[in-house]
Parts: sequence; C-alpha cells; structure tokens
Amino acid sequence: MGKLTVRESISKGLYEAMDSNERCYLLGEDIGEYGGAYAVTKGFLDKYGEKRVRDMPIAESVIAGAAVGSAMGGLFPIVEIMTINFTLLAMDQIVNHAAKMRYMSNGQIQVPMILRTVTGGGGGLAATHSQNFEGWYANVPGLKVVTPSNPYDALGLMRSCIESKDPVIYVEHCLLYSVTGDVPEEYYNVPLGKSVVCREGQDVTIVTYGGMVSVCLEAADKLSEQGIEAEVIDLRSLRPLDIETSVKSVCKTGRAVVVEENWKTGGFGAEISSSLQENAFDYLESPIIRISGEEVPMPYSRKLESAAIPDASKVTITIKAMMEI
Amino acid sequence: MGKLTVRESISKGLYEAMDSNERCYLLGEDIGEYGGAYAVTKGFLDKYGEKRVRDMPIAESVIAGAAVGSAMGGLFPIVEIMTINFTLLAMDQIVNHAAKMRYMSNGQIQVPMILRTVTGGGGGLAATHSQNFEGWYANVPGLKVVTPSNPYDALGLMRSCIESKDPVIYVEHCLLYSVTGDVPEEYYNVPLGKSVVCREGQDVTIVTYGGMVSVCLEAADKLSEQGIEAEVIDLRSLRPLDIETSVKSVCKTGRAVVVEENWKTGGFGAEISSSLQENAFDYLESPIIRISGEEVPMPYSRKLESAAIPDASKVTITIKAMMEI
Amino acid sequence: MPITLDKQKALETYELMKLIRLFEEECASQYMRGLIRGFLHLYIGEEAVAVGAISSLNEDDYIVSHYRDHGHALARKLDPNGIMAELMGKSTGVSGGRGGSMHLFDVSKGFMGGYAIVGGQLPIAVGLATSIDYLSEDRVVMCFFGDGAVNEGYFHESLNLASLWKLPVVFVLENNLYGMGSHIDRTHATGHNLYLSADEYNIPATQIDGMDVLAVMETAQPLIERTRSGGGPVLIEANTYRFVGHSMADPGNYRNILEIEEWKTKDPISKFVEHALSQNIFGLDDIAVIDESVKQVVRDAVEFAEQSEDPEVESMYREIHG
Amino acid sequence: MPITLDKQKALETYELMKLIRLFEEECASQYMRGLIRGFLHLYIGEEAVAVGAISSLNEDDYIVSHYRDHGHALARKLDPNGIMAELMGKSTGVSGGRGGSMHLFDVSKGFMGGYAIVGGQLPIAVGLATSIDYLSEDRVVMCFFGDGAVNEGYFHESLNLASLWKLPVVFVLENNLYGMGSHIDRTHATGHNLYLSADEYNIPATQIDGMDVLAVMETAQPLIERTRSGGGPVLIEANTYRFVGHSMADPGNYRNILEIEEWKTKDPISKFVEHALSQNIFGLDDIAVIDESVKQVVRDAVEFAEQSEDPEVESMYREIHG
Ligand SMILES: Cc1ncc(C[n+]2csc(CCOP(=O)(O)OP(=O)(O)O)c2C)c(N)n1
Ligand SMILES: Cc1ncc(C[n+]2csc(CCOP(=O)(O)OP(=O)(O)O)c2C)c(N)n1
Ligand SMILES: [Mg+2]
Ligand SMILES: [Mg+2]
Repeated sequence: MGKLTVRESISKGLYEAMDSNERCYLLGEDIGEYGGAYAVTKGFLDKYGEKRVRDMPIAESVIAGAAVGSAMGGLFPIVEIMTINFTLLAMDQIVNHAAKMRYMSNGQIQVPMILRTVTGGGGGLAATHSQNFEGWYANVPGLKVVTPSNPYDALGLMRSCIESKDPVIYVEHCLLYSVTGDVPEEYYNVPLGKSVVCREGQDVTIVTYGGMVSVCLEAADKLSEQGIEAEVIDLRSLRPLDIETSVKSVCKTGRAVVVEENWKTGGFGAEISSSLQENAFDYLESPIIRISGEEVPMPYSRKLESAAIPDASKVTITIKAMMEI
Repeated sequence: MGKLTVRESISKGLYEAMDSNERCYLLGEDIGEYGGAYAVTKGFLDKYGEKRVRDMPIAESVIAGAAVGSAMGGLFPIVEIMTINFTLLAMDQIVNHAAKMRYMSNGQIQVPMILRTVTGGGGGLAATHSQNFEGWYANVPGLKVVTPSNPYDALGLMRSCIESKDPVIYVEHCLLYSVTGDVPEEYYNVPLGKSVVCREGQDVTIVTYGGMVSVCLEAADKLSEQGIEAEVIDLRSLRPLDIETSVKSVCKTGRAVVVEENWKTGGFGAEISSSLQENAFDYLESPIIRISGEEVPMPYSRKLESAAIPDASKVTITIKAMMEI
Repeated sequence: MPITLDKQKALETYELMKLIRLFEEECASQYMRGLIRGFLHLYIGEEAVAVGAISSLNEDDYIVSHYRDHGHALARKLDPNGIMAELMGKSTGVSGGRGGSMHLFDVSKGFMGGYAIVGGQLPIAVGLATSIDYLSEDRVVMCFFGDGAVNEGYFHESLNLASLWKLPVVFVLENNLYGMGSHIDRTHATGHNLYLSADEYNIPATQIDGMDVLAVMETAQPLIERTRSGGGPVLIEANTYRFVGHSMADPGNYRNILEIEEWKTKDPISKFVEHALSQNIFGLDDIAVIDESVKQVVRDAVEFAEQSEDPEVESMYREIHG
Repeated sequence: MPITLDKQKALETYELMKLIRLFEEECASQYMRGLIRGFLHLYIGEEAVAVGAISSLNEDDYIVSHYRDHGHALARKLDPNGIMAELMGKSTGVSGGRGGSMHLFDVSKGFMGGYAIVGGQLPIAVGLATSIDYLSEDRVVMCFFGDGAVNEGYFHESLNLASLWKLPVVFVLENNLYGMGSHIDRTHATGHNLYLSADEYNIPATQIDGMDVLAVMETAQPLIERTRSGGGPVLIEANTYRFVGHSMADPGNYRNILEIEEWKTKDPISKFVEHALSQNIFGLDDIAVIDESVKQVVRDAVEFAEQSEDPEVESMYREIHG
C-alpha cells in the first residue's frame, strides 16, 4: 500500500494500458512535449515515443474522430481533451459517432477507446472553463461515463475502462489531481457501475460523485459533531449507473440529499433524485433534496465563484433543516 | 379563428418578426431557395430577398457563431439548424458563447436571437438523426428553451421569443409540422415559463412537452374510457421552467407520470420528476414514474423504432398499473 | 481516354454502373410504396465515380462513405440483397435493419459505414488511416464526401491531420455542384475548383470528369498507389451531377431544367457504352445479357428483402455494450 | 521602415507598448501574490502586433480578441484600472469581475471581448461584420487569433463565410510559433507561412514582421482601408514570439533557450526605440518621462484594483436574463 495522488493514479493506469497493449496509444493537445495541461502524461513521450504519444493540433473534432476511426481499425486510443468545456467542439464525434457505431453496425464494429477530460470549477477560470457536462454524456446510450473521486478509484476505474470494448468518458475533476490517498500495490480494479458507501451513517443518505465527494465527507464529519450521522455514497460512474446501493441506503436512513456541482435544472442530480424516489418511495420520510451549483455562468471573482459551488456548509445547513422537519 | 398547421404557425411568427423589425433576418442551411428542409421558410426568400434570408454553407459552427456575433452588433438573427442532431456541431457557440456573453460582459452585451431546430424521432431516420437534446440546452443558464406542441403555442411562443433579449432555442418536433389546430386571428402570445393544463382530470397528472403531448392526450382519452381521469400538462418551455402548475395538479391528483421521448437516464424527465417530488412530496400517493424512450441509439427498422418511442398504450398501461397500487 | 479495359473488366464496369442505376430506380419505387422510409438519397448520375474509384482499390482497403452510400456499397460488391433488406429495415440487412439507407456497414468488405452527419466521416477516415499506419498494414482508406461537406470544419481539420501524419487516405470529393438546394457558388468562397483547397494542406489533388468512369480509374489508380506506398493523402475531385433530387423529399425547384438536361447528355453509363461499342470492347448482345441479369439481381433483392423478417423487438438492446 | 511617425504618434506608440510590457510584468507579480488567479496569459514580446494593428483602427471599429487579451485591451485604451480590477475579480473590473483575464469586455470602446475557447472568436467576428454590412455601418472588425487557432475548424468556416459575403473583417494571425507547447511544424501541415491558407478562401493575405511596430502599421493601414471600403476580408500574419510561458502554469521545457534568446534580441520595444532615437523622432528624455508615467499608471491600476470591492454575492444572478 502506498500513497498516490489522483494524478499519479491516473498516470499509473495509463502506463499499465500502454505496457500491456501495444495497440494502445495516447493522443491529445500538448500531452507530449508539454506533458499535459494537468501534467498527467508527463514523461510518456520520453518513454513511448512519438508513435504512441501524439501531440495533436488544436482541433477537438478530428482528435475525437481520429480516435474513433483508429479504434475501428483495431487500435486502443486514449484521448485527452484538455477540459470538458472543449469537448463541446468534439461532441458530434462523441455522441453521433463513437456512441452509435457499434449499435448501428449491428455489432460489426466496436469502438474501444477512453476519452479523458477535466471537469468542474473552482480554479478561477470563469464561465467558459468551469462547467460540468458529464451528465450530458451519461444521457447517451453507447457511452460509459466514469467519475473518480480519489486515487484508489482513479486507478481502479481506469483499469476497468481499459477492459471496456466501448467508448468511455473518463472524467477528472480539476481540483482532485493533487489529492492523495492509499493505493494498494497489488492489482485490483473497480468495476464500472458499482457505487460505494464511503461513509456509513443511519440518519441521512448523501449521494454524490467526483469533486463533490470530499465536500460531502467534510459535511458528514461536521454533522456528526452535531449528532447527525450521514451515509455518503460515491456513484463512481454515471453510466452504467448503480442506483441500488443508494436505494438500499435510503431505505435505511429514510432521507436523501443529492449533491452535484452542475446547475440544478436538468442536471444529473435530477436523475439520482428521481431514481431514488422511484425505488425507495415508501421509505422516504422527507423529500429528497438536490444541492447543486448556482444557476449562473461561473463568475471569475473568487467570492462569487465560492458562492456558486456547493460547499460543506451548504450541505450541512440543508441537512440540518431537513432533519428538523 | 382559423385552422393552421404547426408549420404555418411558425411561419406566421417568422413573418411577423421579419415585418416588425428590419434588423431581423433569417439564416440557415437551405432555408432560401430550397425553402427549408421542413419547408417552414418557404416563400421567405422571394418576399424578403437575399439580404434578409441567407442560405448558409453547411457549417453549423459558423452559422450559430455568426448569428451570435451579429446579435452583438445589433441584429436580430433567427437561425435554423436543420435538426437538433446537427446542433452538436454548433454546441460550443451556443453553450460557451451565446449563453455566456451577457453574463460575462456584465450586461454590456445582449444576444437576442432565436435558434430554431428540429427534434425527435419517428421519421425512420435512425440513430444519428432521431435524438432529443433540448434537455441539455435547458440545463444551461443563459439560454431559454421552448417546445411548442401545437399551432396555437407555436405562434404564441414564437411571439414571446421575438420579444426576448436573450438567446432562445426554439425546438420543433419533426412529427408536428402537419398537425392542425385553432389559431385566433387577433394577437395573443404565450409567455415563456408558463405551462398549461391541456386536459383536466383528478386521478393522475401527466407532465410532458412537445411531441409527446398528443401521445399523452390520446392516452388520457383511453384511460377516461376506463374511468381514470388524467390531467395532462404541457410544459411549453423547459427553461424557464414552470413547475408550479404541475405541482398544483399533483397536489390534487396525488399521482404523477412524466413522459418524454428522450432516453431516461439523465433525461429532462428526471428534472420534472424530482421537482415534483420536492414540491408535492406530502401529496404523493405513489411514486412518480417516468416514461421515456428506450435507452438505445434509435434503430431504423419501423418495428424497433415504434417500440423505442413511448406511445399511448405504454402510457395507459403504466398508469393503470400505478392506479392499482 | 487512354486507359483501356479488357472485355471482362469492361463488362464488369458496365454491370456495376447499371446495377447501381437500376437498384436506385427500384429504391425510388419502394420508397413510393412505403417500404423504404426516412431519408433516401439516390446516386443516379454519379455511378462512374463510385465504380471508377472503388474498382481501383484492393479488397482489404477501407471505404468510408456518406448517406448517399448505395452506389459505393454496390460498387464494393456488398450483397444487393443485404442492402435492399437494410433499406426495408429487415434483420437480414447489412446493418441488421438498424442503420437504414444512410448507414450501410459491411466490415467483411472493408465497407466501414455510410455516415449521415455531413463531414463526420472525414475524421473517421483519418482515424482508420492512423490505424493502418500504426499497424504497418498494406491498405488505404478511400473516403467519399460531397461538395457541401467541404464547408464543414471537419474538412479542414481532417485534411490537415492526414497530411501532417502522411496518412494513407484517398479523399474522393464528389462535386455534384449542390449541397441539397445550395449551389457551391453560393456556399464556397472560391466556387468551382474545390480541389485547390488541398493546397493549403500540401495534399496533391486533381480534378476529373466524374461522368467518365475511365477517367476516374485513370486518375485514381496512380494516386491510390502513391498513397499506398507511403506518399501520404491525395484528393480527387470528381465533377458529377445527380440526375434526381437530393433526397426523395426534395422539392427540386432550385435547379434549372436546362442544366439537368445538359448533364443528362453526359450520362456516365451511356458514355461508357458508346465508348465500349465504338472500340469494340463489347457488343450490344453483351449488354442485353447483363441488363437482364442485373434486373434479376434487383428483383431478387426486393424479393429477398420483402420476405425477410423484421428484427425482433427483443433484439433492441443487443450490441449496445459488451 | 518606410512609414514615419510624427513625434506625438511615435511617443504614443512607445507609451502603449511600454504600458503593455510593464502591465504584464505587474500581472505576473500579482499572480505570484495570489491576487490574480486562474489562467494568466501574458503578451510580453508581442506588443508591436497589438499596438501596430489597433492604432490603425478607427474609434468605432470592433475588436475581438482571445484569452491573451491584455495587450489588445491596453492598445485599445481600455482603462488600465478597470483591466487590473478585472484581473483581481473586482466589481470595478471592465467585466464586473465576472470575466477575469481571459474575458475582458468594453463595449464603449468597441472591445467586444476576449474569448477563451481557441478559435471561438472567429465566428463571432464574422457575425459582427455581418451586422456592419447589414446596417451599412462604416466600421471594420479586427479579429486576433493565434497560430494554434488556425487548426480549428472555426478558422475554415469563418474565413469561408467572411469571403463569401465580402465582410469587413481584418483577421490578425499572431503567429508566435507555438500553441501552448506545440510548435506549428508539429501541428500544421504546411508549417510556416500560415497566411497562405487564406488563398483557399480568396482572401488577400500578407506576412509581416510582428516585432516591428512600424511594419505592422504599414501593412495594416492599407489593408484596413481596403476592407473598410468594401474590399472584403483580409488576413495579416504577424510573426512574433512570446518571451514568457504560454500561461503562468507553463513548465516551459519545450522551447530551446537559444531560440528564446534570439527572439529577445528582436524585442519590439527596443527595436522601436532604437529606430526613433536614430531618426531623432524622440529623445532619451522623452522616454524617461513616459517610463515614469507608465509606471505610475500601472501602480495606480494595482492600487485601484486592490482597493476596489469584490462583487456582492447578491449580484450573482444579475444579467442572466432580461
Ligand atoms: C452536419 C449536418 N448538417 C446538415 C445535414 C443535412 N444534410 C444532409 S445531406 C446535405 C447536403 C450535403 O451536400 P453534399 O456534401 O454536396 O453531398 P451530396 O448530397 O450532394 O452528395 C445536408 C445539408 C447533415 N446531415 N449533417
Ligand atoms: C477549444 C480549445 N481547445 C484548447 C484550449 C486550451 N488552450 C488554450 S490556449 C491554447 C493554445 C493556443 O495557441 P495559439 O492559438 O497559437 O495562441 P497563443 O496562446 O500562442 O497566443 C490552448 C490549446 C482552449 N482554450 N480551447
Ligand atoms: Mg453535393
Ligand atoms: Mg501561438
């Protein structure tokens, strides 16, 4: 068991992918000489050379599309799109091509590929660079979407993605790269579509994923000081989505809060909330509440940005109010 | 009062926009000489000339972006993107530019524009041409999303869109163009963010929008024959979203079904369901149920396509099962 | 026409073009009957491009097409039965009835799909070529697209990357003058001579008479070989014309009847027949035999398709995930 | 350097370049202090491009910039206080503290925004030009973008439309050889001479020494007038170099130190000063005065920004909808 950062965990997963499969290659803007905008692929170019680590022109459409095509031709591409905001420029290739190919060809074609990208706000990058679109991708049959929240999962999920025969969007939250955690030396993996109870409790269930997990754990600690024991569930992947674990928890606690960074209206939190309601209706003691980012384009000002993103105190206040009802 | 089709209603709205504002112009692929892929703008080129009716190269990004820029420069563009599937190619301009401009410039800039596009399946166009992305746009603060379901609303909503100072996505369902309905001769409009009860009932509330409204009304008629009176609510716009009307209804009926054509996981139906649950929790007699499109890329085969899209019988069966609980 | 075909090759060329023509005409009828639905884009008038270009490929080369893909599929010798069944949405269709007219696939023939997003196939072709290059395979990708697709950003991004990496892609630009109802003069800054765009990317390009199947072969063959032997991408602009509407839904009022008539005088099939007869490559009797057999092929295809089963509703969830 | 400036204009040119330089250096310090956050892209080394190009515009022309926008904003005479306040996220910032470094806006000066999506500003510029044309205004749009942006589909789609409609856009390509850490040789098929791409769109284009403010003016002025008088879009490729990293987060290991040093010998400010001194346009004493006043401007900007208030949390929902 050693300590790794999320960045190191992802890197480790990529090294394993590259070492175990000669057909695996990396492509993306500035992943080579520059080392990656978030330094995840630092050192890869030196180790694997230009054939397998490809710096791309700034052209997200053809980056994603070339990945799809090369997967059809037998390769295993791992693409980096620098941030999820820029995936909007590649969306047609992801949604209309990668996601459709296998189905539309009646299984003649498979598109094994991983598209890594960076989500979330909090870095002072303002409206065009602080968004959370993973929920949109999770709406699309034919894609898988994973959202690691810690080093253990980052590596474990990456290992499962490497096994996938279908396109996966691997979503890295911008504030998590330097977060450290225990990672076993021996091989393990984290299956897609299995959420995890990361803190047990019997009073209320908090369901969340990605960057919001630590916020919720912090809130749970605070609540605990006040005698409220929250169970915190990390979804880990949004598609396939494991709602069972959360349902079980809600059946126990009778209350649920869903926390996400994205805007509320039409956000993926609504999916969690409605699925819970559908499956745990008879156990609910109070309405399931969603805590989400404020519905504004992300402002640059630190003060406004902090106010726009859910934090532990918002979670605790909401839950305390809920418990009093 | 006269009968118009949805197509004629939209056209009428566009004529009004063009006649009342010299700065209003139309742009889109094949809207001029060809008359529009769905013939909505037939006759406009002849009437208004090339300056105000612009056939565009097949280049969705610059179509949307040029519209945004021209709105910033004082024009009022009404863009047609042939189908919502192709808006994925324009998404960066819509989401990262149109939606952000006013906020990020601190109100120095406004972007009054309408982006018309065609959503939905049922036409035998298969996976890349049969999608429903309006819910994604409705997730974005800075945009408005309207989804007319009949000729009256098509015109009334268009009139409100014309008044809007902010970008609106005006979503036309592909199967509605030839649907007819009454449209008053005298001026009226339908405000954005006001849903409507299109059928009253006291046993169950059906909340829906766009192409699914007629399906739900048909289901309601069938249910009525069996003694179940469903109240059907047409949301009319997804952003701004009026949930109040639906909440009121659910408080009365105690039961709700949300019907949408989009895939269920992460679809906009989840928003409706969770908002209802949050606001009418104490009135719910059974879980709110979502009826959605099957979670597959849309197959071409008529048989599979029909099975993939919700129809009246799916709605009636679901509701009957629900009432029995 | 300096290229000459032996009799067998000439007959095969005629047969393929004729098959495409009759197949497409049959599709139009089946569409009117309601057995084919959705968007149906016919290849009538453009046969020489597909046949000339594709018959110059090796069997394991890849082909990437667009939504106007029946001609390419037939030229690649996909089973006409399977194509027609696909158009009727049957489980025996080449894409299992899931893709329809715009999305034909037959990987066993290297036919990597018809793509219905204008320009969306260009990056796919570049990606396939990347895999060829990476795996040091002896293949090329032939990628078809229209004059309208040139205006998408995809064109720019794809040609740039193909050239930068010297990838084995043969870009075949089918310039039929119109993207739906829009003439290229109204959508492209330089109007005609789209092939000159390839200069920006250092890609060798040629413009040819796409109504002349021999001209297409003559140009395509050396360019394909150039690409195959590591010379990087090439672009062929084939000037052609669709004799029919953009799709079956086309109001068709944007083209001048005289223009259409004039192009019809350049009919690629008649043109080739005249040539072959005048050069005594084959005779009228050969044509009669082929015409009969081709008609039969089309009739069989319809029969096969009509008698095939719809996919089972239970099959709907197959092949989404592994 | 055939163009000559009178003393006043020369001093103003010097002042603007110097202001940009010192302002940017100050930004770097404030970033280290943590008062500026997010991505910070400095314009150091490229001053001659913004100053030469923008000072050739009329007051009511539009400017569209990218995320490396401080230089353009200062050259356009946006209030340095408002810019610095924006960088510190204050309510007195030009964008109310909402946009930050990458999103400066001042519509009163025709400064229509810094855009942080690479290439995303190109269609916006084309749209603004559409409005000028539509309203028969006497304006042009000047649109800045980098060599990296050329590779986006946006470039292609925007130039095509601008040319097709003969719109008044002056495209200014700031070729500093790198998009982040990627040299153009590794990202663009034709490497150097990006301006040749404009040929594809029938757009007149020139390549100039972007380290020479007089050369920029000399080229820009007639091209701007050409555009203004209805001649359609033009493109200027300014060869330049950033003396610092892509952003403050740049590891900076992809550029050769010799290359950097060599470019530094072409410093646009020194170059212009040498010229002006040798031609006796202004003297060392003039420089001293300006340097002092520019320093003061920068100090004032920091003070103004530091003393300004953060936006109120309650203001968060303002200006989303009318
Ligand atoms: C991205 C996208 N935009 C628009 C369309 C609608 N559309 C289908 S075919 C077509 C015209 C394409 O013209 P061209 O590339 O010249 O090919 P042709 O049909 O002439 O063979 C258009 C606009 C589409 N399918 N995809
Ligand atoms: C669509 C998009 N892709 C990637 C990025 C990340 N990014 C920001 S600046 C930049 C490099 C741009 O280079 P260039 O256009 O040459 O401008 P320069 O920074 O050299 O001035 C990149 C890749 C982005 N902001 N937007
Ligand atoms: Mg065409
Ligand atoms: Mg650059």
